[in-house]
Amino acid sequence: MTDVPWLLLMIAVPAVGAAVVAGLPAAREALARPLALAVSLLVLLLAVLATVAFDTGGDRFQLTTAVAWIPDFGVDFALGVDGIALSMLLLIGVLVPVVVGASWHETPPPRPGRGPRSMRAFWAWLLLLESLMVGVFAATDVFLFYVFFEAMLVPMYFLIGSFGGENRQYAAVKFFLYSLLGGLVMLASVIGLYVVSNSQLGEGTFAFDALRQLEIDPGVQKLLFLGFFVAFAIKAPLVPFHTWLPDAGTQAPIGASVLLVGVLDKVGTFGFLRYCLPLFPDAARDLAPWVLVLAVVGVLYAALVAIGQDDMKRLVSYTSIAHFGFIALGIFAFTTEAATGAVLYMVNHGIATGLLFVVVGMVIARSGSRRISDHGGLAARAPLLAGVFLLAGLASLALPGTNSFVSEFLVLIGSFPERPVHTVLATLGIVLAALYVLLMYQRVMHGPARGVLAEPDAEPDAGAAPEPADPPHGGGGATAVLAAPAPARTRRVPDLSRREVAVVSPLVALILLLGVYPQPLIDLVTPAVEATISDVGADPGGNTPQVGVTPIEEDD
Amino acid sequence: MTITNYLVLAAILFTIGAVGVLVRRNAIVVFMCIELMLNSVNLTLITFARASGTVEGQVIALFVMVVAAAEVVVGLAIIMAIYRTRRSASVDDVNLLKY
Amino acid sequence: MDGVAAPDLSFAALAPLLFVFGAAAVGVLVEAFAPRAVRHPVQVAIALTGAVGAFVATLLLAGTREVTAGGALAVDGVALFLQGTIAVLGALSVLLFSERALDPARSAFVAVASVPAGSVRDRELSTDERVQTEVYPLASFALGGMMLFTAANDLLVMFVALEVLSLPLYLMSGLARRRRLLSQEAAVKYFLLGAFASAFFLYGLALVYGATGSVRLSAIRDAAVVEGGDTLLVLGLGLLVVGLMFKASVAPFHTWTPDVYQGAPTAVTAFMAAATKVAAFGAVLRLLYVAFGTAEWTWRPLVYALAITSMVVGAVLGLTQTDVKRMLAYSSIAHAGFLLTGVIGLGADGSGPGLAATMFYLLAYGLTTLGAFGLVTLVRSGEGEATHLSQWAGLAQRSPVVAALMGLFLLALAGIPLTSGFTGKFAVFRAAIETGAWPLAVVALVTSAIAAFFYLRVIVLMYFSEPAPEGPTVGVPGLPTTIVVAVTAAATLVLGVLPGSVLDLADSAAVLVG
Amino acid sequence: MPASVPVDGLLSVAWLVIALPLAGAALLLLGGRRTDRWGHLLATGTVVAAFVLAVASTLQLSGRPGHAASIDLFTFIRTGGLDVSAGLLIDPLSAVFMLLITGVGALIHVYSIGYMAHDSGRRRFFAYLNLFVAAMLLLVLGNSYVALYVGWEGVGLASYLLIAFWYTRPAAATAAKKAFLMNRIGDVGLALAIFLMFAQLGTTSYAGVFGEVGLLAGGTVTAIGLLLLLGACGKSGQFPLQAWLPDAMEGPTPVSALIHAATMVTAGVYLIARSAPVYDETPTARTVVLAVGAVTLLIGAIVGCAYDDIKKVLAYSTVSQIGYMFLAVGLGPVGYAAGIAHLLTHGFFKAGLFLGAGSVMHAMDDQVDMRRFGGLAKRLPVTFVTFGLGYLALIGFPFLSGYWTKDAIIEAALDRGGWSGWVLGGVAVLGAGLTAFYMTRLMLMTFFGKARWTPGVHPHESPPSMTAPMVVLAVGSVAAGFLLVQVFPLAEWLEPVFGEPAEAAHVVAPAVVGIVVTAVMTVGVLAAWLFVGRREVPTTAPVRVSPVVTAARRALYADTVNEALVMRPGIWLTRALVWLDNRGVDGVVNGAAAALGGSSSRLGRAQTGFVRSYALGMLGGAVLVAGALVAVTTA
Repeated sequence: MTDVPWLLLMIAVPAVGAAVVAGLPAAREALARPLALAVSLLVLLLAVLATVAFDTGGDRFQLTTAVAWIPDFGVDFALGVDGIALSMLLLIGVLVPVVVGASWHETPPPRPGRGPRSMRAFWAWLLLLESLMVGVFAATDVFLFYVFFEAMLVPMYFLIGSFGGENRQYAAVKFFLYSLLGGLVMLASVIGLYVVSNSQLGEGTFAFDALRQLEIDPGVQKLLFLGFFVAFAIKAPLVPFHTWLPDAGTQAPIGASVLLVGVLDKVGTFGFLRYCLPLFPDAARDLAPWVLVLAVVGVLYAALVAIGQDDMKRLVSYTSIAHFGFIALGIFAFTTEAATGAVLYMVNHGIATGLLFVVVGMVIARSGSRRISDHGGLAARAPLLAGVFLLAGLASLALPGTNSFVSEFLVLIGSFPERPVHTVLATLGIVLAALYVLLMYQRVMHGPARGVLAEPDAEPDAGAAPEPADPPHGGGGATAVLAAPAPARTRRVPDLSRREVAVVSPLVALILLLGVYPQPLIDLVTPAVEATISDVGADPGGNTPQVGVTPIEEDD
Repeated sequence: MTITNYLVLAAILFTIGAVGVLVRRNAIVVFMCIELMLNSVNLTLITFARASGTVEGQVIALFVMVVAAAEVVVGLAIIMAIYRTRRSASVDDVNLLKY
Repeated sequence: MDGVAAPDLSFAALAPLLFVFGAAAVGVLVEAFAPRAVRHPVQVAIALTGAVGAFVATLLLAGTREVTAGGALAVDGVALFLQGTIAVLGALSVLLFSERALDPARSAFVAVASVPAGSVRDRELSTDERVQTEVYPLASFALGGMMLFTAANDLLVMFVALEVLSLPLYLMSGLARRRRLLSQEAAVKYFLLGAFASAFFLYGLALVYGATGSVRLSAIRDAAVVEGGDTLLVLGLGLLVVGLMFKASVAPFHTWTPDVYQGAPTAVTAFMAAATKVAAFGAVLRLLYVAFGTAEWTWRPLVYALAITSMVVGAVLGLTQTDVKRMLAYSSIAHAGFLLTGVIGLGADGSGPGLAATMFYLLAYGLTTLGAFGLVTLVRSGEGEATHLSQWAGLAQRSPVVAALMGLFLLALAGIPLTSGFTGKFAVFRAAIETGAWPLAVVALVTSAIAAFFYLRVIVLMYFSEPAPEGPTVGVPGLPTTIVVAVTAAATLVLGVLPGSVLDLADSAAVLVG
Repeated sequence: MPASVPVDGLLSVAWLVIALPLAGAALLLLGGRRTDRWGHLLATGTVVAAFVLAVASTLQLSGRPGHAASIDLFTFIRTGGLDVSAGLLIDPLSAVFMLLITGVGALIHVYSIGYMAHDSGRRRFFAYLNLFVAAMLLLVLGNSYVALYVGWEGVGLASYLLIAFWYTRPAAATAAKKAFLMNRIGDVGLALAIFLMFAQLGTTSYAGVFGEVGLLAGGTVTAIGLLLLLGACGKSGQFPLQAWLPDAMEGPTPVSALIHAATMVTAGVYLIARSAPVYDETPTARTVVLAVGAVTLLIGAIVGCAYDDIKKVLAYSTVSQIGYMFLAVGLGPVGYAAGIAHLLTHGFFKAGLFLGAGSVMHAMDDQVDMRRFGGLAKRLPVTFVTFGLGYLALIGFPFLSGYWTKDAIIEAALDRGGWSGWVLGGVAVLGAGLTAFYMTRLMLMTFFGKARWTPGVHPHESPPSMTAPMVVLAVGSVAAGFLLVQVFPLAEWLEPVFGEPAEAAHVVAPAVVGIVVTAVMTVGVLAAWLFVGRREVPTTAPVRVSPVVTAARRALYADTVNEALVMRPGIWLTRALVWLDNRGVDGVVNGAAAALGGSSSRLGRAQTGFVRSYALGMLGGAVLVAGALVAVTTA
């Protein structure tokens, strides 16, 4: 099993799939969708097999493949995963089929006076994006990582720009430029790292393992750290580098929003763990207080801003920014518990917020509006939809029993011994989280029928229909439209269709399963986390209280 | 007369040429100013050749003359073409391409 | 007295030059004597033979390191690599010139240049399928001048080469069949400013000659060791740099670039943007590192400042352009700045990775920009090209292939990984950082991000906008343009994905003699 | 240690107590409409089964040495220094709660079968109830603070779902959200307490924490104690987080009975009792508990006097009674047993009262305004009798439940001695008088006097499925106190948990206390008779009233304060931040872009198209270049 180049396959399969989909003749266009689903499921299978082949007690990097790529720059096409990266690959494996399912009826934005545009490009970009996402997590060569990091922007750019909402051009360009700017600053650091390796090792290299051994001057470390940090802080995003996300997350089609917030942004936090900490331990320690301030400000600030949003997708985007604050807190507290929590958070947030985006998309597909104020009383018409919406929301506010609780709890409890003040402030965020989730839920689902639902309806209780059909307004372009003109006929609001149930079920199951029994995932990531923590010079053994030995500081 | 005088004279001529390019509107005159700059360089070259006792400078001056002649051919052709079209040789009139 | 000793002349080493100059000379004869009917194919064949022959010659000469022609020419790795690059770009440009399928009058060049634009005769001729073929020998001459420029080991040869490459270009700029007023304006602006810049170069030459007593680069270097700080010498250096930077369109000597790029026939613009840049930087490298390599401290801050100015001016001014060609002109200015970053990364003794990096960048940029301009010739409206950006809206729906290729070229110009542009940028920035010029690299990276905006804007227009009701048509190119676009696109990808062998080549060629 | 004795028999499957209702909830929620017909029966069955299992487990427990069993189920979270296992701790304290929850829970399930018979969402209702029971059991049975926290938030969720059960009413939806949020504020305290324990002790299990808490510095323990108290206040509706509980009455009445009277709101008392070893180390925190209890019991009692909404009066009564319990557990070892005992008896009589109120509302078409009741004693005889017994138990009528347990608390408070003992005892006695007043007022307005019904209402007695649980609870209301204090003394049963309380030196003789309290109660009853019983009750509340009444009617301005101090600034802050984000943070970004664009067009103006100006630029550049070079070299 270990001889199979799993990672290479996981990159190649969707890439080939993308090429095939893009090359489909117009007459066979209908094949694109099932093909995309099949490919994404195959990748999921590969991810599972790779996990089986992975030995949690083994080397830090496993399933490695390395081929010299650009010898002049010392670049290898080197792949390998640790537990952290593997968990992200699993997340990708799970989310992409879900996204395919959720985007099944996606339609491109309407073109006045013309027929519908082909969706082939959508599926091809989606698969290409999957391939590049796998690559970015599987790369163990910094140059290769950078290449994937930047290349990943292109498919997402086209997904937002071609298939997004009314303001998609602005959002796509903003997303691209923001990320590119960060990426270019990181490029400076990448090159700097290479130069340092060149002077210390005699030949320049980008291999992660070799770079980790470097003894970099603290001043230089700080500069290099900042280069990486800015890129990742934009990607993650941390306040104040975040303003692209609400626009991109809002304008992107639902499937792309899920991947954007669920996976793409995790590259930022993943980068903190994989690159910022092990490569620049001194700088990481020196600058951690500043990062933690950003993290805590992000938790509170983004949550408060989320409360003030009327656009559901925008609101969810802001909640993600708050969650990324928690993740950053967990990473830069430099304890095994907190960092494990941060990694779990990355996975769990992908699942929970992914579900939230998917469900919000389903709501929008029914109402044709992203505005919360256009909704009300939906629970009475679509109880199942409401239930899943609530569950996703509860996972977002980290209710115990959902997966997010485990990660948020670990982040906070792990950070507290090291950073009590930051942790106390961040803990206040859980009240705000409850507020933004419940406010949105109440306004959309509770109360009397309002907005589009209040329009005359032939069947008062659409939920009573025995087998509701797919929502009539498709997904889609519609999921990104702020307020579509109301159709002439009366509006039925069906409950979840079978397809939609199939889309949300895996995520619902994972939310509960990982909420109740997270230990296997913890076991998977803990060795890698411990290695990272010891790289940064902290004790990976975790919190060791010294009861009765030293005077104990008071709680602040 | 010292060498410096020649050099200063050449520099003055060069400057006059350069300023001429800036202030004159007629393309032909502008071009003549450029020729003046080239010839001031020739003077400089010959002065230096004389000072250092080498012939290279003089040879270069000959080359410059040849090149300048070629430039005249090309330049006048272009200016003629545009003059015929516009009935004007003012460089300020060729102002379609900007910003 | 033995009379004048015949200079040593290695014909083998001069083979590339002989090929193109030969082609140019034959072309002139053909122009004079061949019947009009056969002229076009014959001229194209001759010009192509010259360029391709030169390219093959550079390949065969690989590894040569000699100074020949009485010390006036240096045939070394850099010269051969850049000559090869110029030859390739020249051959591709000739193919672009020879395209007959796009314009309804079967050529992008004016039938009779001397007929006043807008006259009755001109209107008659504009639909005439008569083709003027003088552009081919002119191109060959320019090509020869460019190749000579990169090998010039002597300021005089450099000056002559400068003129040989410039004069034909002045003429070629004015040869457009459509929008002749713009074309003629471009020609006159290019000519006047080019001549003005030549005068500066020449004055610099004279001052250096006065300071060192020689115009041979090696002799200047020897003198500069002794009197590096001599005012006459540095003044001369400054004026020489001004002349060269003009050709390389480095700000603040860039002002002609947008106007000329926009006005000239697009194929000529492609040729200028790609090949002239290579030649100019060849000369810059040679001047700075062979002649003034030991007085490097004098010009390094200057080049530093010029690099930053050029990057910022190119990137910022490019933001608000509304014409594709003009936008690419500002892109060219910004790229000149990036290239100077590589020049900075050369290190005191001309070692360092900067030389190879700059050479690679020139190759990558030349091919990409050539391809981009090649695509511009395809998008047409009425009888001419549609270069206004608003006309490009929704292009992806009219022609997915053209839009995709343009997207590729633009991403390459923006420096997105897996394109040649990224490899090149990486190489030059690495060189800069390695020699300690990291602030310059950071500025370069930030301006890259700014510049990316205007490339993205074109992609946004092509892909995300609805086409205008009476938008442009996308012409079906003939074989020549197809070849050009295919080759440049393939090169853009290959140099991005698997650049190893070409980087190796550049590395091994990164030797300056003289 | 109890853990050393292997767990066998029914105890080894004690997790089923939690799992059964949980499975019921899952089945009902996932099963959808297919379970509509029998779902409520299944739900009731799971809770009854859980009750049976709980009784059996408790019996088996009493036979074990140490009366405790610790059961590890699986590893929940283990990484670094943190090791949280999912496990149960069944000891006398948790067993008592287990019985209360499953017992009262089962009764209320039965009651709900009738109460919700005609509601289209009945299946959902029972699913939520089951979910609540499971979460509440986890709360009391968990063997670590983390497990408690999981249950803690779980009951919060169930409470949210049930308050918002009739979610089409905006008031219900808002009340649910308010409840959840105020609970979450408390949860922050609980969470921070857990973090602090982990940071200082490296563990979160009860065994670990209690074993080493004595080694901690005093300040730390006090911090832990206060943070736990914050959590307890949120969950139990204690000052200053009491405002959500009355609003929670928007939920169906069985919910009010089970969650907001008998069980969930007493979780705070459980938390403080459970954390006795922590509070043993920190008199400061314990004093704060006392203060909170005393203040709250007065607030609840005062506000209860002014409301006309029958359920809200009962809700404030609950707030007040839980204040008593806090007071008790704040007293330390002398009060624990009394507090828990009061909790149990309160569970009976308050649940009974709520069910009775529900029965009244059922009869009166969901009318809750007591000014629209009156004269119902004859129409609803069973309800009247059971409600009456609950009423008597609550006001501490001699020898009924409340008498025994409330007296014990007042005694313990007085026994504290010193001025604080007198103050606390005084407050408790005053509270007893107020309780008698507002409850008598309620009785009089509801069951006596003239009928003031809304036209068209025809009161009728509720079906047996509803009256039966009321009867059972009434019996409990009458007897539980006597049984728990005199027959099977709870204090002894709880000794393994709290230790043997030192025999207190009585400041005031118990008999005297009994007499005084009874006297005060009588005064309260008479006062109510004077104010309400003698006169015609107007169907609309009088407008011209004294400031005291106005204050009480507005719940002593709790909502006003919350609004002024939290909500309005919060809304303002949110709006300001949204503005800041759009205009400020994003504005900087867009502004930078605009500035670049602007400078681009401005610089572009320099590209005039005039050859001569280009030449000037070049010349200028050349001069600069040459000048700079000369300057560099000559410098």
